[in-house]
Amino acid sequence: MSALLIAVPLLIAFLFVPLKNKIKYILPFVALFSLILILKLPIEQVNFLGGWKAPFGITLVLDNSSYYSLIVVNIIFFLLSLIPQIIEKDLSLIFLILMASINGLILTGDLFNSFVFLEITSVAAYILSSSKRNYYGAFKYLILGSIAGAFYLLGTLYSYIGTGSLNLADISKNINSEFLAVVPILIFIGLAVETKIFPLAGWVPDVYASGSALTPAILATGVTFSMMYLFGRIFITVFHGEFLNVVYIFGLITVVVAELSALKQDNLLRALSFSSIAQAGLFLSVISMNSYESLTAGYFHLLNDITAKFVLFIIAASIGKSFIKNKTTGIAFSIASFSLIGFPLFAGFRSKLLILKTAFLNQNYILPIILLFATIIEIAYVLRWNIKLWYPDNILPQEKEKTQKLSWNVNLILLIVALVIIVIGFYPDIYLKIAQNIASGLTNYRAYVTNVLGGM
Amino acid sequence: MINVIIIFIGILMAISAIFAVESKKIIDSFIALSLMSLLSVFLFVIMKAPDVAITEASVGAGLTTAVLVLALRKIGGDKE
Amino acid sequence: MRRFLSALIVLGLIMFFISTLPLIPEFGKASLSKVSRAFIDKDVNGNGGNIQYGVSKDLENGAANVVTSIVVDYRSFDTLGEVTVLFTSALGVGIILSGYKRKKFGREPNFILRVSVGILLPLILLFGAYVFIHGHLTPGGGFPGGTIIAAGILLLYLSNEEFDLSKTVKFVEGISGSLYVIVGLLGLAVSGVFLINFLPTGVVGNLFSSGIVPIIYILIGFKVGAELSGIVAELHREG
Amino acid sequence: MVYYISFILIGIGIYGFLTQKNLFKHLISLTIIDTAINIFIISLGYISGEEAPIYSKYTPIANFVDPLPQALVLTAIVIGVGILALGVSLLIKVYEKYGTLDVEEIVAKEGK
Repeated sequence: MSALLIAVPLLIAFLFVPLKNKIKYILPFVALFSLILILKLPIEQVNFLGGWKAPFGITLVLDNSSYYSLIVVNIIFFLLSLIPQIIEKDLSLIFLILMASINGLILTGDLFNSFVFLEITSVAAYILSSSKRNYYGAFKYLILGSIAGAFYLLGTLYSYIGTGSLNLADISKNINSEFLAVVPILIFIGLAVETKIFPLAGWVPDVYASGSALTPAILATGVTFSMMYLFGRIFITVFHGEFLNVVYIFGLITVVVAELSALKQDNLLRALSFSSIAQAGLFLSVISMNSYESLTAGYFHLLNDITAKFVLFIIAASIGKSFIKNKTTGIAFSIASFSLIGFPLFAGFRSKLLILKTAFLNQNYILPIILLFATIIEIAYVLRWNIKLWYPDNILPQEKEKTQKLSWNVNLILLIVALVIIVIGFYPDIYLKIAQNIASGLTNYRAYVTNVLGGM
Repeated sequence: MINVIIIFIGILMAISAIFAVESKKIIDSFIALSLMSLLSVFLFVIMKAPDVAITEASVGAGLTTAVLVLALRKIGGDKE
Repeated sequence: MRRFLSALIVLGLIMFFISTLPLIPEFGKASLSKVSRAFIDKDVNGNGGNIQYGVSKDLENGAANVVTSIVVDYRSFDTLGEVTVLFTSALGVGIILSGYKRKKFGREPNFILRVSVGILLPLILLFGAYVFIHGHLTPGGGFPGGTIIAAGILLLYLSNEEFDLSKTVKFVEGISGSLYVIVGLLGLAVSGVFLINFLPTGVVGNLFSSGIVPIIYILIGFKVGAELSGIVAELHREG
Repeated sequence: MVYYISFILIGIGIYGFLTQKNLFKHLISLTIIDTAINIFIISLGYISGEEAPIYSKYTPIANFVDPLPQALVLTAIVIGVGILALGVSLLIKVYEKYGTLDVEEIVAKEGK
């Protein structure tokens, strides 16, 4: 049944090609349908597509981690589909395809199939990032993303040669240490562009800061989350935590470089893009400690980050130079930004605390230092932007005329999400439960293998 | 025998790839790219992959070149 | 300086790949994996093996071309994704180029081109159709067949300034794509599995064999042909 | 043998991507890398002396090369052409916006 999560958005996208102007009003229903379908699906279910059993055909695996990831991603899509203002007229079809491909990326239990879904996701992302005439940024993203895709394909083939199979569970069971020295490097390069690791993250500010609200609102939340899920699935479940030491170092370098660059920016969207890169680096270095606790902390932090970024990017892209006409939006922005820096009582505080706790438990003292350093820089630029937007100094009257009032549904959704941030700050149990489930699904690779291959 | 042919094709492919990357005129590099694609078709046939050979011949050597040339014409031809 | 540095990076990369050579089998000495063995013998469900051309029948998959049986049956879901990539990029080409200023080409298509297109076009289309209808028996299939058709359409565009197919293309692409998904959903309705081959597979080597494989390959052929023609039309439009 | 050919071609592609300044050349480098990887994948499944994986009158017995890499390459080629078409259309728009395809000139104009 889980195939419906991919088939239905695709079918609707194909059917509505000739009349794509009408499709905008169908988006919320499709997203709602997916959400209800997920809630009805039983966990621990493996779907053999075409009826071919596990190492031979393609499988869709629904376990604890993919189930909760699907819920997170589909809630994001549902919320976005309720804001039709930011979806430019031709992009609704791309929105549907992105939905199908991200569901596929999370569900798939096959390495080559994940490459195919990675490519669909990237192609849709290239098209999204070309909006607002941002062609050069999109082109740069396309070249980088495709070269990375080529490396991912090479990694896939090496693991096929090494294990004789493309099934993730089969690879996890059979891969030997010789191949574990090569395949993770190739897959890491392949995923580095989408997971925003430092030398290959140069496209992020150009794409996120194009001025379109939809592009960063999808790419920094839903797409990032699914990529991070895939990263965890491949590196923790399939490669058993091999190669993560290198990821750890790259993650920390990414945090430092990105935070320093964010401080220098004089464009809010660019600053947020660099902050997004930094959080991705932080997440990767946290999950590199490869334990149940660190994965929980990492995914909890990722959830907080994407919640805050959802609010911040939409507001930053659709508001002018100040909050003069949009007081409620301003409040949502401030809440989200305080959560980003980990101000006490907000959601981000909880996750940063948890990260510190896990790092000390693992007797890792470099990560806390970097985290504190990053937090100080974050406080500097977040406060600066808050002051700048609440008390703009030299704003011209005609510019004040130009800033439009956001419509009620945007404000309502942003306020609800901001409220969620505050609620999580007091009762982190909801996000914590999601993160724990994802972490337990990813670390327990024996259960994954027997679940897919049967008790072989 | 088959090794000699493969080496010969390989050298030709490398030369045309270098030419495609380094040539001054864009249209020349399209032609070199198309040549490289065609040579790869021979390799596919030698390696007993007729399906891939047919697909590469029609997609890689044919359509790719057509798309690139149409694009070049659209931006007003070779400037250099 | 830049060239030297790049050359160094490239050299390092090539060294990395060469260092992986001990891992992979020597050229020409690969061995079949258990997965490939099962695909060749059509033995995934344990009732295949020892296939004879033109004799064996009612196998789990009846396509004589093993690559086709993998692409359209064993790993059909990949192909659905692949068609979606092409669909998305055709859509993206349309979206990106939509605001382009139209300017006329200026030059009349010449006489020889027009006449020879008139003769060649039916042959090209016929050949494309042949390639994708026989995809499960001979090399070829939906992708090259569709590309050949798109090449024919490209000739048509080059020979005739006024020619416009974009509406039809959208229609064909939408319908064939939906039919592909619907065939998959039919499998879900019939036996509870997405994209299952629910038709009888027949004798290996016959034109009417291997269940839904030729149907899907024909749909793919139409879809790929429509998408690539759409891309070509979009790129050609204002010259 | 074929392995070295494809490694060298991947190298040439990356080299072109790093050194060339024209955006068309970046797309060409990308295509070269794709082709090289396809050759590499096919060569991984090649068994000398065996036949193409198609049952026919001439090859009735299953002495075939590995068909799975071929199926994967079929997918990869088509994905490659889709991305190429998208890249080409972005490139046309880049030219329309900046009047040039040279990376350095574009970056200079972006900065203004």
